[in-house]
Amino acid sequence: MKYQVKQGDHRYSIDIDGKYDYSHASPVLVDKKAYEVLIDETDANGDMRTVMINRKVYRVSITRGAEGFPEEVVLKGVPYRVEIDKIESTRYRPDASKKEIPGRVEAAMPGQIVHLLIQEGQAVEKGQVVLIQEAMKMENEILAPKSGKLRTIHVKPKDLVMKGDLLFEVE
Amino acid sequence: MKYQVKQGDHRYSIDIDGKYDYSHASPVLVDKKAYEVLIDETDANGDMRTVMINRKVYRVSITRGAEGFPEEVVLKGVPYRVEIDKIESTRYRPDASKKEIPGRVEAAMPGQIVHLLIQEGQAVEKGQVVLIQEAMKMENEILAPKSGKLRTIHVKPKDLVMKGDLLFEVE
Amino acid sequence: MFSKVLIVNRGLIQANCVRAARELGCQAITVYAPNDKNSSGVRNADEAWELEPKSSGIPYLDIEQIVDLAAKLKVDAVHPGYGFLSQNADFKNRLNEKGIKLISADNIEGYDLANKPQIREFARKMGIPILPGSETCGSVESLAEAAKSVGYPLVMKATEGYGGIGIRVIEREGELEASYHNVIAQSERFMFNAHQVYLERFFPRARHIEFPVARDKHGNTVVFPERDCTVQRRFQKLITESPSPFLPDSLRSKLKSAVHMLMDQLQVVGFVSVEFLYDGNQAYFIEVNSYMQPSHGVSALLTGVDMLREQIGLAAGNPLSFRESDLESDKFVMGVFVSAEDTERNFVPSPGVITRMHLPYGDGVYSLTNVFTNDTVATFYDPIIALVMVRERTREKALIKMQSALDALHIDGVKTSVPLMRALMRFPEFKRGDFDCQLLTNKETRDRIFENVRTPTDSEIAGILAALSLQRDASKQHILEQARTHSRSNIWDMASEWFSRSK
Amino acid sequence: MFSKVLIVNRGLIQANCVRAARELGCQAITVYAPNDKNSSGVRNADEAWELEPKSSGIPYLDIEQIVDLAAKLKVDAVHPGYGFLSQNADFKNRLNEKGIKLISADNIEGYDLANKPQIREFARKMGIPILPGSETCGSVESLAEAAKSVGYPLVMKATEGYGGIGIRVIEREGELEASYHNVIAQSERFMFNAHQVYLERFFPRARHIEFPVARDKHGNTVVFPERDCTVQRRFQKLITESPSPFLPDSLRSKLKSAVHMLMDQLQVVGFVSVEFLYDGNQAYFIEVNSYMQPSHGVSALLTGVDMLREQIGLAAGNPLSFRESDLESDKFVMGVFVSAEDTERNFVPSPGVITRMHLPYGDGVYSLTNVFTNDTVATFYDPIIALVMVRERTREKALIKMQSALDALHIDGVKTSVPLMRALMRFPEFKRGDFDCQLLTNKETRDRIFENVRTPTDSEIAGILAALSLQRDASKQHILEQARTHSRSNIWDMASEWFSRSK
Repeated sequence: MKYQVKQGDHRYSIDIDGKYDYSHASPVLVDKKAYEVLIDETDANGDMRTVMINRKVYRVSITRGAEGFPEEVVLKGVPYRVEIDKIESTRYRPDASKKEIPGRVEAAMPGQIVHLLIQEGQAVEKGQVVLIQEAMKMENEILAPKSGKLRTIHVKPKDLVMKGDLLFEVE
Repeated sequence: MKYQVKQGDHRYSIDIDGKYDYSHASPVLVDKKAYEVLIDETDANGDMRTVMINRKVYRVSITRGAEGFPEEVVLKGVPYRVEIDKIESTRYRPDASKKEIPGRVEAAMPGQIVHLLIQEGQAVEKGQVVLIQEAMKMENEILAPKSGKLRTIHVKPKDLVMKGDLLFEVE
Repeated sequence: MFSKVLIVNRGLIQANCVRAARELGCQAITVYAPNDKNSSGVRNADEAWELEPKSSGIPYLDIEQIVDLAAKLKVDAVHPGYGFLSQNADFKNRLNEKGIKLISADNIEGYDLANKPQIREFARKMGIPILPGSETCGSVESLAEAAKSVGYPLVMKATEGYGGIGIRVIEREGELEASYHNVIAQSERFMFNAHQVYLERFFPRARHIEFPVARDKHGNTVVFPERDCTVQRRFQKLITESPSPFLPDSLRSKLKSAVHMLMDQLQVVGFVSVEFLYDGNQAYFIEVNSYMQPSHGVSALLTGVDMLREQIGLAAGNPLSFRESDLESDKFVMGVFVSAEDTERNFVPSPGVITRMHLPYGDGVYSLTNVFTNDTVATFYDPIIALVMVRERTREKALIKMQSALDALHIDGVKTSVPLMRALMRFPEFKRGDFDCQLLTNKETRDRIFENVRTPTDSEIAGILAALSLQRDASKQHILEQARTHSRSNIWDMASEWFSRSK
Repeated sequence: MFSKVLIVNRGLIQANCVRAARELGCQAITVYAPNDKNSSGVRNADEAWELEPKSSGIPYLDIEQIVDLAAKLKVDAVHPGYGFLSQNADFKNRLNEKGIKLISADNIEGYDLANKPQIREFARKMGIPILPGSETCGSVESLAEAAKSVGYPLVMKATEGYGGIGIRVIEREGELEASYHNVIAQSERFMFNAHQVYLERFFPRARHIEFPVARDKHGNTVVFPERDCTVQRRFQKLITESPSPFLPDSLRSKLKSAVHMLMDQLQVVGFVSVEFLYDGNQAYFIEVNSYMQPSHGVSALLTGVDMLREQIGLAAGNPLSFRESDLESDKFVMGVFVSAEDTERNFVPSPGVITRMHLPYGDGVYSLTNVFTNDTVATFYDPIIALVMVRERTREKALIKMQSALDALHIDGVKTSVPLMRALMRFPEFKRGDFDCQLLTNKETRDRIFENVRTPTDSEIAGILAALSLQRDASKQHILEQARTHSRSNIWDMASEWFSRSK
């Protein structure tokens, strides 16, 4: 397959054979220049973790956007923005990722709720601080994701929350 | 239950309640002196690995003899011989361990066979070197476990063997 | 020497204090919160006691429980490590009432090293320059009044704050009240009874310089080579260099004299560090810390002094076992604190399980950590998980060595400061010393630090990997790869067999 | 400086050489056997090439394949690390033919540092005392003849042996032939074409003392503080102390002069170590090693010199970057090599998976390792997995520090030398220096070393645990505990569910 990639002002095309051999170092063409690429290790989700490119080992991680397309590639800890413009010669489209429910806010990390700044039923504006959660001595302001009425708050001060716990919902 | 223990010239009795509570630090009596004992961690076989005794953490491992009785206890790396003389107030006896087949010799560690000193069909005496196996630059002499005829040799020089592979059998 | 010492802390400093106490022949007893049971400090102590967690609050701050335990165990002394109760006057008094010594610096009666405005004033009277600032204030009104004479921007600090806790930068009067409530609330959680704050002029374009000092009861004083701890975030240190390559020799000797004088006047006994802000011309005294700081590992590597062991000795009344001239060295040590944080998201903590941790290696590269593969980085505590140090003859060589050390430091499972630190070692402004305490505090600079290490080749490789990840999705082949990669045990095979049967 | 260096080794020395080459700005390329792919050295190299394993033999000894790769990659130099091909003359010649430099010491033409009888003879002619011994022998007959004049017991050594390989102690003539065949066979596997051996009087009651030396092409020579490597097993070092507390100052300066003279006469360029046996009166020269030894980490911590980086610099023709006077130090460093061996069963190797590895910590305690939790200790290579070092002002203090360091070093999954080393640090004969190279070689002494640390309380605890293990069997409760302990993943739950269904 052929991929059109955009990084800032730089545009180039990447060509990966339809029968690409994942089990050996195999060539990938960037504007006709060949890189030898071998996936060494994947993580528990099957995502690439260690890749050997031209005999050099890279630790990598790839972040995808809402559409399931890669947005950021982190190489040895250094982030690179990547935009895949066009995929040629295939009808494949990645699955859209889980649809987000705008208004629902979950804890992004474990921690303790230290302050509620807005009460249930009050109106909030997008970006306003709703509550403060502390983790590892650092206070994190948790913002309203959109303007609206604060329908429910599921936590109170001193509550311990785990990652993914529902904090509050904005109508 | 009550256990009579012998260590060298020292004999003493150990008393563990029949309803001993494994989930909390619980007393074990040694000649009436109480030790608070808590098993912190066990290994994949269920054997004790970390134990807290009188609030001090010990790494332990216990080696059992052919009868299934503990013979050696290693405390923080230091080996202690232990002989359990008598168990009172119970009819329990440990399972005998897997019966050994005298004459069969298996590899005790992975390595490479470097020399065969005796041929199949020859007579060997107990303790005689039958072959030499090398592991991590060290040559290990593998001895005949008893006197008799060397019935079969299952390896040849330069063979790589894994732990547990059958090396030879003495009739 | 003490016969029984209770160590009240967790993590690396707990392990290190247990070690130091045992090397002195003391019985080392420690405490642990239930989740911290499986740690080096607990494993190597002569006794370890579990702290009973209360519904709220951090067990290591539970003065009541800890003092009771210390009394019950009849210990001679308590080592508080750093943070937590290390500067808590109430804790110290409660222990002293029971005849138990807190291992931290003592000084002249009527002064409290933890009370920063008081010590600022003490230094000012001695003629040591201090930053414009206020006395302790206990209300919004008095703060507003004081702020007018200090001038904005300013820094509000909890009077007895420590380790970057209870500090807020304030740009204008409107922010005073909210910040005050914030600082007070945080102080309550970490320091107790600390309803008081003071103000200090905000001095963004300055370096942070500190002098470790040891003084025994006979008045013998040793000032260690200074540490430059300018690279910070949230007023907490991320890099320590010693000695500072940016301090002119003439100013260094002036500051050392001032430190000697201050120690003598305060009649300090024990280990402290005296901190200054240096703006390129003048150095301003800011505070004295009466506990052993995390950066002490850098001084220990530079000087060869076992500072924790010496600190316990001083507390037990021993004389200093070395002189200032013993510390002379032609070496330079740089230490990088590795924190479990997402530097891309403003250093938000990244707790989790470390799935792989490979430390760097090599001549002149030395690391301190008690976090290893399979360990969990907890949520409620300091996110610092390791200190990586290099010892070299010059800062220039040390920078190169730290580059290769950080390249070889490999941590999976949590986000860490390692990539930013790697890039920082290659950042021209950092390399030539053209930076101040604000270096890492804004995202734009952090982006420039990363941009400086991006290459056209790696940029193309990023594109390749993005494309390859899409192609793998398409082929779904990665599901099989995953199975292979993770098939480490028979159990997996059994589960896998079960899956196929249940189809 | 070289632009491309190929590192041909594995493990820690591979990682360390990759680091040193990169710090010098060289492109660091390395090789790996398939099982060694996931190692620090491979991960941090600029390029890594897989060695194709042959049906027999160790890939890192495959001269043909390695020379071809070096030529194909157009490298300027090859770093051999230690062991393997580091002293192999054939390898060096083959590389030189292709215009590639082997990074090891060069010397006057016509002499080969790896040829021990030749260098012994060279030293003898200079008036340096050597042990009674023979020239190189190539047959059992000539050995029997030579043995008569040397006298029993004696040591048979492969002429080009290294790292304790190819050495046998011989008590009587009857053992000569078998030992000869043994040594030859081992030489073939590790050294090629090494059908030659020599004899040396066996000198059991001696200490092993060695001087690291660096000499540049201008003749500048630096002799480092000596290392005392007396504690060994299988003629391989387990403990390194530097400087030696047991060498009288007068003899030290005599030996240093001898070393300077020998270096000048041999016109050495590069890093070597010159080794002696010291019987308490006289020191006898035994050999010169032309490669960087594992113990160099101890010298690096003592002196602050990055020895590997300096070695590459010397090989590239750079002058020495420091003088002998720069190395003066009032510190003492002790290093303990941790080996994956069962010391109770005569140091038989104990390969396997490290299920937990916690390194020691603390001021003055520094470790070098590239083995971490979940890593596998391989079967065919050196069983040394870590070097733990302490830096202190005296040997007495260092012994106490090493005790607490080893107490805190925690390795699960394989048997290691750690418990024996812990006990050794508390063994009176070791503490007062009353020991020789045979200290650990007989089981009776090892038993005494352990017996010295046994206590009546721990003895009773051993009894308790034995009894408790029987009681647990009886209650079978441990099966449930086991399930709980190991239930770390959903997969286990699934497998467990499957088990109960299939019942």
